[in-house]
Amino acid sequence: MKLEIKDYCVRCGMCEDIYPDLFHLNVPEDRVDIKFDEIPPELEEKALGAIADCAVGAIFKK
Amino acid sequence: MKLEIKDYCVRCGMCEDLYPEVFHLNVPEDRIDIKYDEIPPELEEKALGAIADCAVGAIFKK
Amino acid sequence: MQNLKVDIVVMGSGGAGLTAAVTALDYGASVACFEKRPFQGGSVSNCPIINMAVKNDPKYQAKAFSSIFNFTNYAGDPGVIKAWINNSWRFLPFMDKIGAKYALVHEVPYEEIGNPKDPGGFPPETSVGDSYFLVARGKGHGAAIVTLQSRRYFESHGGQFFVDTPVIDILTEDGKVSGVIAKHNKTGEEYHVECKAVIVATGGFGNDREMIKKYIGHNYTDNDCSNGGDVLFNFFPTETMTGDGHKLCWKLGGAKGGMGINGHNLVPGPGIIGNTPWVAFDETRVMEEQPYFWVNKNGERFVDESVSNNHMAMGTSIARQPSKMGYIIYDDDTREYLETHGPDYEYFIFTAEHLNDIKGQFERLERIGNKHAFMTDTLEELADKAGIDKDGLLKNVARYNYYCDQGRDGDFAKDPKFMRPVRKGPFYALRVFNAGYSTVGGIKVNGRMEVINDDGKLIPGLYSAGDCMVGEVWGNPPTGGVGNYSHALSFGFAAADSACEYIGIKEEEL
Amino acid sequence: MQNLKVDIVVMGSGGAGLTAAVTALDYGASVACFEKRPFQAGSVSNCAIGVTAVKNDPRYQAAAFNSIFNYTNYNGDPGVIKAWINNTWRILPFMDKVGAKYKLRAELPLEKVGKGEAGGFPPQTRIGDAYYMIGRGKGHGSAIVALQSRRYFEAHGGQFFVDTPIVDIFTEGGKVCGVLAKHNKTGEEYKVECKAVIVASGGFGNDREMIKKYIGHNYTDNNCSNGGDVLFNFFPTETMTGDGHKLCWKLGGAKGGMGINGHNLVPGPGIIGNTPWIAYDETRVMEEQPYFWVNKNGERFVDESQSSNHMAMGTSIARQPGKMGYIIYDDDTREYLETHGPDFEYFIFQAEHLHDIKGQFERLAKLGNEHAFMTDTLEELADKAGIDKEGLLKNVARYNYYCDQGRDGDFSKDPKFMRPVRKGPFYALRVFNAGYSTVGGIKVNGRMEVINDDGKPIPGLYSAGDCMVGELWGNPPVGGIGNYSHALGFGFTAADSACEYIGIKEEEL
Repeated sequence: MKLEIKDYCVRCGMCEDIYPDLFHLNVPEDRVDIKFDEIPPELEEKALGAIADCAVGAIFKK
Repeated sequence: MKLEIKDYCVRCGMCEDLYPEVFHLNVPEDRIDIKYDEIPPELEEKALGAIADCAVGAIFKK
Repeated sequence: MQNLKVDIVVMGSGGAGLTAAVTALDYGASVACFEKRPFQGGSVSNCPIINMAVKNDPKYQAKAFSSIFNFTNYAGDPGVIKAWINNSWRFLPFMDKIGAKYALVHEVPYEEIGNPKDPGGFPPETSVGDSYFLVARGKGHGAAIVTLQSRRYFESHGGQFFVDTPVIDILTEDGKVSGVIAKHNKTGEEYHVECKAVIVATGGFGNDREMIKKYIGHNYTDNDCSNGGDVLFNFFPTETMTGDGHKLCWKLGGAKGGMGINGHNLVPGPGIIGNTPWVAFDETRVMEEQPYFWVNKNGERFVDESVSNNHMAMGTSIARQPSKMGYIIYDDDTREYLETHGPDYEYFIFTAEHLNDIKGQFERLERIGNKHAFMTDTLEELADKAGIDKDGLLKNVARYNYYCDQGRDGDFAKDPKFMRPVRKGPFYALRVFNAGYSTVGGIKVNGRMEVINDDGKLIPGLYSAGDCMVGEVWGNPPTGGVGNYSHALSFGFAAADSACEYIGIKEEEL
Repeated sequence: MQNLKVDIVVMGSGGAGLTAAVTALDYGASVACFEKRPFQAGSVSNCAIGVTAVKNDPRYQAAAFNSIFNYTNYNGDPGVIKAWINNTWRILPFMDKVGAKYKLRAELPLEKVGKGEAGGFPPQTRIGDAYYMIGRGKGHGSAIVALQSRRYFEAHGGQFFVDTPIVDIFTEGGKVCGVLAKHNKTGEEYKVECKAVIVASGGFGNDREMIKKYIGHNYTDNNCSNGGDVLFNFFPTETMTGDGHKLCWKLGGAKGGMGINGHNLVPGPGIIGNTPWIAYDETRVMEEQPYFWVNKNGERFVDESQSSNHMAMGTSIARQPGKMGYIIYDDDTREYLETHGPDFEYFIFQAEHLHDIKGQFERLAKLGNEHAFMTDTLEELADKAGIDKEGLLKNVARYNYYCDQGRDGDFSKDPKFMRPVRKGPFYALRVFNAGYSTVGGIKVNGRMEVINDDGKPIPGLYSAGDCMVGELWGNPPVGGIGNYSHALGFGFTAADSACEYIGIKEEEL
């Protein structure tokens, strides 16, 4: 499973707060970095959680 | 009639407000000046008024 | 050179200084009080006629405390607010002790604390205690009697009172206060006084132009507001209030507290204000308090005029306008209304049922050269003569008249019953500035009136009370309407208590 | 270089900027909105979940206006206060229009306007009906409102530029006539001719010099480690540098009142994350309880029943030496919190009971948090936490004396919150002011026109949102003064005034 983040993401960093093993709020670059190109199977459930929890629905399965 | 002003006069200047012909608040010297050594007869009534009106009763007949 | 040794030195003999001196004396301390001017009384020699006292009941005190602390947006120091409120009842036995009379004029029921039915000229949250009239002599004001009687009591009970002798230095030994040096203004005689504690009660710095500009942002001006200044200290005609206590406390490391101006809005210039605020030369004071039409220099309304008799509201609002001035403008219908119906608001010092011959009063003011009262046939002429932006004035008068005709104030939701159009010439206008009675605050203290440094640590033996520290009640004091005689008295009691506890002749009551 | 011509340029796309852009567009103006960051929403991307709306009824509006104007000790600008209050009813139709959902949380009867019970805010500032904005997932509603506003703006002909900050505003004959914007990455320049500019660039939380100079606080990092005393953690960015302030001041705009909006917070690892909604542990709830607070000298400094009032605590902490405060519990109170549960609820984390407080403090110590302390004795606590030992022991004894008497001789605290501090171990949290954003700095009048020191407007220059909201207060207190409805109310007003200025709308008296 691959993830992508749309440009309208508001960089609130909540995805990192809840799923630190998947996301990192890169403040200097002002964007959210996804820690894996391909999401490891054991983290897929968390990825789906992030898609549901995102404040503006900017996280999608690529 | 002569007037004198006791040292506990509070320099509020009300005597000058009410009876400008008789008194002057001398701010630089921080005291009240009586304009006459001897109060002229036509101002005696005002002088008695000042004695009664003074906030701390500091004006006396000498 | 004279050498003296006392327990406590009090610097200044106004409402706070003499109250502290008498209270400390009665605890058994030996006290010397040094007054810079040739007489007692300080700034209360010329004003208060009413005093506030909160009942000595924890329920009343707690409600009064939270009403004030909340109203200061929590910027006030709660310890200082408590010291003011919880000591205000001591005013009554103190007056009996020194032989000064008072009469209860308004009792505040518990449920009306901070929420009065009729707030009158003050913010509702600040009316928290019962009001007592100070019985005065002749045409004077009661506070002058209180300080006179306090001085007489102090001298007759062994207190040493020095006039014309300002304290010029406070001495310390390894960080603790150890004495003062005072010097007679006229003879030059020096007094070296050894003491354990000093209570600084030197009042405001209304005569130090640089301090006013630097710390409060106002420009001191004369009684005519002729030198482009924007605040006048007319109520208290002296040249001696130069912040001596502030400078000495700051020199010893005391921190700077919040500073502001206590006083209220006033039309300056000849024919209007005298030496003391009690003597009315004319009825401008009453006219200026009416809830009608106020504009600033640009001709714009800047306040809901129903607060016109609220000195904090008007003082602070005027201080925010360009050049810190405001204009109240009447048309001829309202002039007639004031002469027939009489004013809507009563000014508590001049109670006038009806105003008389307003036209004649304006003519008189013009004759004696007052530059701040205007009477013109047209608004255009008024704008030119008074220095108001012409199209701003015309635009805003039209807007205001539109709302008057509609019976609603679309701008500041003013009560429609005070909406009087400005239409029929001649027009009457008064230019209003902020008049400082005194400055407030500057010496930072804690709730025990101990002078503290920037780290909140106290300077052992150094205390302060009265106008020079009252800024701590507010944190950042608003302009005007912040003075209250009970501040001076309460802080005087509190400073004496703390100083006597420090020198070990009194236990602290928890 | 690209050349554009529009009626109105909006600088910034936060709550105020997008609201102004959409409102001006709907009046028929051509609008371009330039956003410095790569996305929309500004500081509301990370916080607001509720909004206040005063009924569109003159009686309610007058009561609300008087309450606020009085509460600012008359320092607030009545025109600005009115612009906020009288335009908040427009929030609801606006949200319907952009497609953002909300629900009424609490209606405020007329007699309760400005007189409600205290709770987390001063009673005088509770002046309208409270609405809750429906967020998505675990997020907060205002992020959706901003996103939907952007979508509406772009779908109705608005030109939206991201990553393109405005670097200059031009005037001709003293009137605004255009702006210059420049793309962060491509360097592309946009020369835009326009009749009016609405500056909605928010706070300057990332400009250390401005914070020190104008507000007197020292910016610090999330650990408050460099001796600083205010952290801007809620809104993790480095872009809030007061660009709009600097441009308005350059054009002669006067400086308005400035302050910090945010609230008190225990900093450091394990306690705060990127967004305030995510609780790593229960310190936020523990810090809001009305128990025993002292400053660095060990002295109480507030009636602790104000602990959940962010203005009271923010302003009180800002007045203490080092601008910090400590809340201290003993073991009895620790147990009380775990069994009875907290006395005050923190509206974001509802916790019936707190859990294993000892374990949470041990976890924080393990993570290296320097602001949470657990010690067996008060002496040890003073040493570890940097509190004056003599002051702490003296004041704990004084407080315990009052607890035993059931009365607070110092600050008249409600006796039911008087819990002695006696039985070790002792738990303490060091609390600083956390800035969400700075407020104010651009001086405007009631029409959101930027004015100079003489009160004269600079034709064509308007401002709305955090960058001007200081005028609501005059000299803003610290903390607890933010309200999402400010951004919306001022956004509507700025758009109205600008459209009246360019002549496509009549002023309604």
